[in-house]
Amino acid sequence: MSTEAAINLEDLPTLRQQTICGEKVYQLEDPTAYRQLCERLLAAGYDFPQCLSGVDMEYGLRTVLHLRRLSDQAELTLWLDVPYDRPHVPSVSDLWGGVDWHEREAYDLVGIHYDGHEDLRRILLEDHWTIHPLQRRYDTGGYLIPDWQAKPWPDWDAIAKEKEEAARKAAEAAEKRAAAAKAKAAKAVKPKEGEGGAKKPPLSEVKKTSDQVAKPKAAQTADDLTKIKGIGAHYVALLKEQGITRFEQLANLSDDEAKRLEEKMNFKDRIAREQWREQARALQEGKS
Amino acid sequence: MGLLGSDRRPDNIILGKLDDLINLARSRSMWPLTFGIACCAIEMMNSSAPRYDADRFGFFYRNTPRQADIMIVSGTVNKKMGKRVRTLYEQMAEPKWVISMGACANQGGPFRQGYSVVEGVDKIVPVDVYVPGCPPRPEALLQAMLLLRDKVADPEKRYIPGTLMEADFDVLAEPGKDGRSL
Amino acid sequence: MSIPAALMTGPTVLEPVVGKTDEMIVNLGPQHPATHGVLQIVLGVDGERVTRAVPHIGFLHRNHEKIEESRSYAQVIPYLDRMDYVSGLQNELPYCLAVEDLAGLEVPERAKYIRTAMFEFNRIISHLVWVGTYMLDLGAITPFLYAFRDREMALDIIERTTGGRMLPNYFTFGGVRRDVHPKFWQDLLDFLDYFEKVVPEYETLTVDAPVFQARSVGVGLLSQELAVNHGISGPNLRASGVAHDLRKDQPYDAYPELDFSVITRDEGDVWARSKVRMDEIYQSIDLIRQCAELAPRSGPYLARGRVKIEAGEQRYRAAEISRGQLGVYIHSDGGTGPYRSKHRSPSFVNLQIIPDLFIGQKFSDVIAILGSIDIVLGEVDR
Amino acid sequence: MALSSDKRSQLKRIPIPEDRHFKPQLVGYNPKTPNRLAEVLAHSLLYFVFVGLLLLIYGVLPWLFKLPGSPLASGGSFTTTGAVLYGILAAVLSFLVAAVAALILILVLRKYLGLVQNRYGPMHNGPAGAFQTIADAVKMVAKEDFVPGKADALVFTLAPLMVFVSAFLLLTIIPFAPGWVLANLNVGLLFIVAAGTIGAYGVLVGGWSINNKFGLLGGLRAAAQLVSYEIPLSISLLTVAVWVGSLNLMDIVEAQKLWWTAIPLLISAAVYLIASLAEIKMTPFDLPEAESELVAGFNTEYSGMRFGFFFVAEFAELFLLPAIAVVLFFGGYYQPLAGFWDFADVLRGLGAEGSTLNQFGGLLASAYGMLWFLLKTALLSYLVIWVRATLPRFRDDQLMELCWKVLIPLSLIGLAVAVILRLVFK
Repeated sequence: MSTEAAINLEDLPTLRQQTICGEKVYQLEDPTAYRQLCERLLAAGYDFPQCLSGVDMEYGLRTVLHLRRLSDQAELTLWLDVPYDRPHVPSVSDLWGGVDWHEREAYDLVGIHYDGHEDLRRILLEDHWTIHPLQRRYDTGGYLIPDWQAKPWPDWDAIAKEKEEAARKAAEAAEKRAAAAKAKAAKAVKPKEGEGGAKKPPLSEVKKTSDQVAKPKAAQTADDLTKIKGIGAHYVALLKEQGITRFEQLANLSDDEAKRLEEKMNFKDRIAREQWREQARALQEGKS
Repeated sequence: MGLLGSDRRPDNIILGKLDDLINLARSRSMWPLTFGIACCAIEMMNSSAPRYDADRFGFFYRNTPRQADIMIVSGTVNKKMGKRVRTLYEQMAEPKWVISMGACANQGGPFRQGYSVVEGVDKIVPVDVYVPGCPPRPEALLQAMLLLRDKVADPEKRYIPGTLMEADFDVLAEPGKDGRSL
Repeated sequence: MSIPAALMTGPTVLEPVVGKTDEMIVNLGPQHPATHGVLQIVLGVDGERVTRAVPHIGFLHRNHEKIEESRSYAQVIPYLDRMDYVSGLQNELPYCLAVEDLAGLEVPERAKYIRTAMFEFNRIISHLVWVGTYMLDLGAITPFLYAFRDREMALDIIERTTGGRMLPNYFTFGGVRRDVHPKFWQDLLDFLDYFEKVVPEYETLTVDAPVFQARSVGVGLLSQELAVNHGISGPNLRASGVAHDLRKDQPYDAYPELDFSVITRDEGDVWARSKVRMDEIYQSIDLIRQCAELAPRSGPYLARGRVKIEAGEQRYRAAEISRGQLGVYIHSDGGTGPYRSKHRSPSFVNLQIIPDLFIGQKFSDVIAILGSIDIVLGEVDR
Repeated sequence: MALSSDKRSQLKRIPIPEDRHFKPQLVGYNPKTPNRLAEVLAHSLLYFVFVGLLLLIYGVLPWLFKLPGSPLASGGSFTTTGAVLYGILAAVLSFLVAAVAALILILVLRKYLGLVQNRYGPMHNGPAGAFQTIADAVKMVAKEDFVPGKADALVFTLAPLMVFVSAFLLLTIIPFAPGWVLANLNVGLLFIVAAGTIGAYGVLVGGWSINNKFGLLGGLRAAAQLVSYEIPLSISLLTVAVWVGSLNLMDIVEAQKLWWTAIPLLISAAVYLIASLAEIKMTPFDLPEAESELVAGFNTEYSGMRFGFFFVAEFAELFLLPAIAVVLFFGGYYQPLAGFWDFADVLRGLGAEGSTLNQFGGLLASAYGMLWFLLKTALLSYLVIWVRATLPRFRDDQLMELCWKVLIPLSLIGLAVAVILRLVFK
């Protein structure tokens, strides 16, 4: 996290940060800013180019770049939207050799032009083809869809606001449901089990709601620690040896304690890397 | 020599018998081309591996099209590859046969609708035996080879050279450039 | 009837360099025994020395990504099998992981172990194909037949479990499609008992053989920096001394519970890549044994649930298949299928490195290097 | 249509035995399965019978010409007519021997390869696959004879013949049995070197003429390889000449009645075997047609019978170079340790001097010698094919290094050893 903070994001226009399904996403609309950000990210140690995909968003074309830092396995996603009539994106194949063919493929199939690419030729289709078949205006067979129309460019501010609103509403609804469940649990004699996996809202709320419904019971009994990603049956046993059986205990570990625990159990930075404490906190909040 | 059987004279006993002998020899010594395209190629390799062993029947893989008798089209043929498949077929010396292996080579398979896929290799080269499956098991390929063997041994079952199919090169064009429209 | 000229404008072909009369342009592929499928490499050759190399791909482009846009989430899985057809099962996993993440499905413990064991089992099968075809490239016929003999036995197990031999369509989001049969783990262990005794034979024929070592040691050196910068993954990366293995670094399924270490070598040459693969076969045997020991013998094998993914959700998940990092990028528009699914196939990325590795090498070494990268063209072209 | 419940209960259930779980199935392709070994042995027998019969005619032919009262011979030597007729017949015969030996050898070696590789090899065409190569040969004769548009047609046509002629020229000087040799040359050893070199030309110009880059590379590799390996090969031939003191192959075999040349000249024998592997372009020295690199190397564009000539020549050489090794180093047609006791002598001693039985005994003795000759050749051929099945191929520079840095010094050491031994013992 420390290196991430060192990246200067202030002067980059049109940059939005968001987290989607656990992925950190930097969204951009300005090609120059994209190039600058990529250079800074490389300097910040994002050395492993995972993937570059072109997506036709129906209002424009999007380049999605997935980066990884091998030193701490941090992952990052970059979005850059360009309009159909100016599908030009600065190439980053000189920064990461690994995106060379990905850019050629995105040019070939989606039609994004990567400026500065050394050898921007078609890669999968033949040189004399003219269509970019992965655009939505073409059907699966590569023929133009007669009444296809591009969508207007989205208003990102409005969307962000809407999202916030939706998240707030979801949280409220979850609270209500939790309260209802509590009341129900107080009435019902036996607690409901096994309802967890079936119907779930998107991942951001997964942990909270499922546990609210499933485990309305008292806090002092042992929790199901395997709900935390990275903890399996083996580690549950090890943690039990150290006297840790509940989310609460795990969530409230200080850095020193965590380090001691890791040393004792031979974990090697797993608590921080897999964010056990954060996960445990989320689960704990969901429970109470 | 070329294609016997097409112009054989039934009244000429010696030539007729020679034809039979040559057809028999051809049917017992069919050398496929080492030409794998996709998934089916692995099963094609498997058919010459210990449990199946195509060499038992005299199927002996050759690398160069000049020395091969059968072309096994083992996988999806797309428009880019279709031209090469046709070239390879033309490079093979007569007499030659084609086995279309798997759903993709037969009719495009699961990729049939796609913009770059040829819906069946029989649009480009004449096919003698079709093997269904995705991918077919090695036994299925062996059976196809044996079917072809019987076909070659019996001249009445052979394809007639004059009627060799003309390839439909429209299928190799870019969508929208082939005279068809949606 | 020959092909019309308008259709014959193929991929750009190298023009001989003016003033360099010794250079000859040699065209490897698309039909060539050592290209492992339909890959074309145009080589500039000065005698036996390679001066230039331009790979051309796309001869097996089957528009996976376009077709998957018009399929539902479950219908996509059979297409994934056909990407890397040598290790069909492994392809399904990253996609399943991504959809599970997006839809919030929890995989039952037992399914995790089944998936992990099958995943590793497929790695053995895939590496066996590699041993066979690679030795065929180097001119030895027999290892190929031995490898396919043993692979056939392994396929028997896959067939008994999933119903399919090569492309079984077995994993699904939330677990596996069908329950394993009662003797599944015993089958695996029986096979491993036999197979473990055979692997040293392969080692004798390959990495320990003097002629093989003469052909491979110091050939096709891939430096650590180049490998990382080019996004090389899998045994190729680990043979260059980078201990990057998603099974360890971003564990999925039952890997967090298993005890193993990342296999690396520092040499970065063809021999190291071969050795890493050989060691990975041993590692896979060990991992499957661990799975067989730890796996619960009863319990659900599939978490049932509706896959409903909100518009705008997206996920990139990757898994370490036999050839490297297979990633899937799914973008959802709230529909029943992926709006866009892009596959980051390891062979596609690994193949980019070949001009860097080929230039200056002997013509024979080109074949040795290409084989050591271990590509599958179905995955390269998709 | 759904079955009613009582109908369904009538359906026969196939019981699945409890213990039917997976066991590695080695049964079908166990290398120890006896019938596969038996098939290989049966084919080897075929090899002995067919090649033996042909060679028998070889031996009997001059004898027939010189029958009492024959117009073709007078006083133990041919008349002019006899000589011409004999020459033509002998040429046809040696062609037949080379071709048939190669055809049978291809079959035997395919079966033997199958044995090594845990599979069967040809088994369905003819009894145990015996007619497989005949079918192959007829097929190749009947296949389209294709000349590429830009090929040099004359050279293209000549090249396979050069290779083939080179192979069966060698056959004319090999003594298969006592007295059974087509041309008993005084300079037999030189002839081996001379005739063998023609084949190198054939491969080189064949690869060049087809106007194919793989062919050109293959031809060039062949030229470099064959010319280089001629040197250790020739030097090890020279050691035999030094040790025996003659260039005549008959003399060389006669000199090995007690001890094989391979015993004092072990180094030379080893060098000869390795170099001859390279001369017949077998793995690990099969660079000229390196299948995974050069598609089919020098014969990439050859189809039909032209390719057949290359193919047959390759396998004829697989028979001939071991045959020469047997003649030079492994006692030729003599049984091991024939100097102490030779069964052939027993056969020759049958009946009174000059009687029919005595003549028949002489013939039997020759056949007995031929049997030993073929057995030794077959074993060496198997050795070659075993190596072929096991090893990967070398790179071209390693091939050259092996030749110039290892084999040539070794062969020179072998020569020195031969000279010293000759000075000491003779």
